[in-house]
Amino acid sequence: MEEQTIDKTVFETGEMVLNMGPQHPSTHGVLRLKIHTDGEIVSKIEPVIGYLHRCFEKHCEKLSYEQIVPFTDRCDYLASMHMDHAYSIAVEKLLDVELPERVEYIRVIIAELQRIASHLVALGTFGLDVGAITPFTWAIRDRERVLDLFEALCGARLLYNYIWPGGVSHDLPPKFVDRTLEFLDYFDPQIDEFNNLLSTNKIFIERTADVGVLPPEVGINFGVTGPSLRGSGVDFDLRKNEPYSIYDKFDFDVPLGEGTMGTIGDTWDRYYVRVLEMRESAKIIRQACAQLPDGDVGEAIPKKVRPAVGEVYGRYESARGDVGFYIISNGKNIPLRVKMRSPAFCNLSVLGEIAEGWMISDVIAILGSLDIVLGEIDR
Amino acid sequence: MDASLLERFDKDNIVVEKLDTLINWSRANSQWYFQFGLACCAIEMMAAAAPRHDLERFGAMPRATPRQSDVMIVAGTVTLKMAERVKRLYEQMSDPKYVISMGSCSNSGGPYWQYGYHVLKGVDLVVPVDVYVPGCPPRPEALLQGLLELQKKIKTETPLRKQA
Amino acid sequence: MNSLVDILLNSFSEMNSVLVLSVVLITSGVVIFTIMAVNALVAVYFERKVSAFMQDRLGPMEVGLFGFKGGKKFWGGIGQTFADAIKLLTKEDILPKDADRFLMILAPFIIFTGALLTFVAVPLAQNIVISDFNIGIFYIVAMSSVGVIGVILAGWSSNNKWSLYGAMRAAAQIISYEIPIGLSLLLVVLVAGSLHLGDIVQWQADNRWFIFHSPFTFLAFFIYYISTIAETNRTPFDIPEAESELVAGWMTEYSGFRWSLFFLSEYANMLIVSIVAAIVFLGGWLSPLQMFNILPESWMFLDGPVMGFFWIMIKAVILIFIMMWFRWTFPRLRVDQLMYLCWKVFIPFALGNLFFVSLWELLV
Amino acid sequence: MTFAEIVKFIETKAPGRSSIIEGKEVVLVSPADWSEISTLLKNESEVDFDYLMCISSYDKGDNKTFGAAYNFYSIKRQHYLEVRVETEDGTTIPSVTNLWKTADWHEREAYDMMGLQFEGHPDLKRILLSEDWEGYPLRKDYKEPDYYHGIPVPKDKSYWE
Repeated sequence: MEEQTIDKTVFETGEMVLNMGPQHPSTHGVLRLKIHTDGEIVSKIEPVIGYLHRCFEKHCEKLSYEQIVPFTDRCDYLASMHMDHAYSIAVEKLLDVELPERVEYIRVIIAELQRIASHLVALGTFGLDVGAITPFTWAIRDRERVLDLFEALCGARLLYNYIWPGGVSHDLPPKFVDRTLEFLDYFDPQIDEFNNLLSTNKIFIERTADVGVLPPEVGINFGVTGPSLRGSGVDFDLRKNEPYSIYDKFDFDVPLGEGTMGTIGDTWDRYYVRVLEMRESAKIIRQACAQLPDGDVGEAIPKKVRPAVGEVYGRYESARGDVGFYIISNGKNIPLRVKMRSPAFCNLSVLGEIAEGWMISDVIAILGSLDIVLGEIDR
Repeated sequence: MDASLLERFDKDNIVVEKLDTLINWSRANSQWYFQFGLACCAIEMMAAAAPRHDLERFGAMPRATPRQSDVMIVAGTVTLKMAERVKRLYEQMSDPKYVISMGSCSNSGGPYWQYGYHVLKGVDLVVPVDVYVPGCPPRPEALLQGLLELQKKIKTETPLRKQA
Repeated sequence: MNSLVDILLNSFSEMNSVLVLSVVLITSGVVIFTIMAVNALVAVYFERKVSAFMQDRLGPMEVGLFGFKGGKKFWGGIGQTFADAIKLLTKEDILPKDADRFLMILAPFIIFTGALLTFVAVPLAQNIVISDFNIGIFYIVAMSSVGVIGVILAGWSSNNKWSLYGAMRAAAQIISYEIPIGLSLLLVVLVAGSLHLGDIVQWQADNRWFIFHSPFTFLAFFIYYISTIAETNRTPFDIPEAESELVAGWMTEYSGFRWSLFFLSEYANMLIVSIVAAIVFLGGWLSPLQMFNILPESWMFLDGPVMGFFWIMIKAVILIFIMMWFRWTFPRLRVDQLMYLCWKVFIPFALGNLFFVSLWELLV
Repeated sequence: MTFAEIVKFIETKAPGRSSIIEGKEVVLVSPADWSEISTLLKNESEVDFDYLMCISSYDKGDNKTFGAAYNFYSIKRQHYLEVRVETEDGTTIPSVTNLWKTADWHEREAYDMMGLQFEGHPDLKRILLSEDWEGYPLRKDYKEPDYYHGIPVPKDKSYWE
């Protein structure tokens, strides 16, 4: 008889590496997560990004200042107006131009409408991540109304190329203000309906409250900004802290996470801050519409953008957080270097820190609450 | 019996022809699409599936796994890092499979055509494309028309007979 | 003489026993398969329309039935599920290279057989049943658990990590939720004193519907109903397939015909649990008219045995509609919350129920 | 604190280690002194730069000088500072990952795009491009490859014209 040897490795247990993405229904694009799991429990997450690296910064070195605007659009495709606005603010700082007041008001109205549209997608897809399909379709339905306004404004639904360095491409169409107010009247009750459907749903709260708590210090250290950081109770909103454009003229609050359903900074807080921010945006739009002055919007647009030698770091509070454009000019009409500080890039880097120890389902919920856009992360 | 009909019966086989029509009808009207959102166009694809445009009217519904889907809507920029995955996902789909290339980026590289060192200049370099939908991004209506064009194309196929 | 099998056996009784057996088997099989196929065709269309209306959409609209375009608004797209079915049948069936081929082929048939065999004992009305068991409930509970073996096999043999997760989740979930289902049904059996579905309905005709019988049976109905939603993998308990987490769970690698078998079984299971709920708790083929007694005498033909099929289907369809309503409204539970709900809520309550209903029967 | 006050503060704490780029509100630090200065910026409660906004790598275009620009902000004290660390190609910059975790990905990106080496980074590898990508695309002398894994990168333009 041969001696039987038992292969001991058969009985060994180990971690399983799960490869989520780059094609997965809830990675919000082409993100890949390498998840080390022990059963359902996640022990380590490695985000692998770059599947949508579209060479934005290389294009900036090859194209003139005006030609870069369409590419900033395509970075954060859910909040294109914010990207245009952020870039324009940075270039204007470099050029040192004064804008007509009407332009600033138009920009604020548009930017806040865009914030509503972007948050609607964020909330809807978050619902999708935790398994609720109807909130998503409702959110998209309401978003279509904002897109209608934008379409009347500039003819495009998603990527607008409307806000330019030195102004906007053209004035508001007739009745735009009326239609905007009409939309806001329609939209306010929709938020309540959305809350009834999803935010206060018992199962939803069970899934999100106390899950993936982001402590404020960790958030700041990882460079998390925007609603994700405000969900942890940090009062940091560039619109209030360092008012750019004309945000100091409006009266609005900065919603913070309060731990209503669990701990401060949990997934539910991050989610709910966005809901509240939509209300604040509506408030700002109402004020801006009431104060909108007359004037010529084409006044300040420079014929040729050719800034002096120098550099600038322009900051902007987009729907996802603190967007920065670091532009180095060497005096030509093509910038030497444009670096974009992408908020979602930093927000995503915290995922490995806060999602460890939770289950696979929670990882998806936490990822959804960080509201990432891959176009902006990979640029 | 009419001689020409008899001839046709021998050559084409009328029964098979009718079955072909049935199969084509079912395939054309049940295009389950693969949720393959890559970039900006994915948002318009979602909008096309959502209330206002509602792709499901034409029998198209989203599936998360390539095995159960019939048409891959490549919505967005395909990068070189992603290209091999696109090809692999296409190979994982079960026959008959179709590809709709949605938007300029996947048609030809779009705005990234000239300086995009990391952008694939057209998804047709890695997978065969049936319908190209132009636009950057295409409106949801354009995607709907792309789907209808694909249906027209499917209805001309002859799945049971040998291709001429 | 009140079931299909009995009728067949009696009519062919002169023939060779092997022949009789095969005739009986084939006829019953074909009948059940037809029921399942029709059910799936209708239910899928129903589901797509229901989901569409809940989401402010229209749902399938453009697909007529072979040239018949359907009405303007609601009945558009009536041919949609036919198109889906034919397409799925003519689609390529993929067996991945590294999959366990034998098990992967076997799994859908196990699941399908589970649903098929369960249907044998499910009555569609009084005397409309394939085979009338005197232990009907027991048989249904036993047979509906066969499917889970197929689920585990499907997940394991696919050689896909998502499928494996789906299978592990499904195994934990379906087996756990069988306990509250069994306990709630046991309570009815305890009161009615029979495992025979006909007897249970007869008891309800003599007394009252079980859902209104006592507070405990009322509670038992909800425990049973929610547990069956978990048993059939529907939202909010659809964690084994969880599209946003596990791609498609244990069905990730399946395509074409084998996947349509899963689909068929899923909708068949929905129908089975709804019919059982209707029979056991909601008076089966009894009409609600008799109970409320508000209509004049001339309307009482609605109460007759001919209408039994209608009433049982109405009840089942309402229950299925509520399942769909849940699916398109609720988010999904997490694995541990699902198990918590079962082991720490439903099972203790079901056990307590069983105890209290015994007291109730003694005292009241 | 204004820029001048911050510079003065750094000068008192670490004399002679930093300089100001002329005409700009930017502090220039040499790679050798950077770890000391960065610790100072993070830990001294008077400046308290808790939030590292961005690390931008740049190529001056002379094929030699590369640099990284650090933009700091203090959420507590609400002031702003830009620091630049410039290096000749080949020398390394000390990593600040241990002070600001967000620097991890930013430094990886600077390495990926510009080829800057960060000393003490826990896992310095490419982040956006594939591991086997050749060259650093944002350098001014970068030439895009003809083929990547058999896929043509610049499409043949002949039939377009």
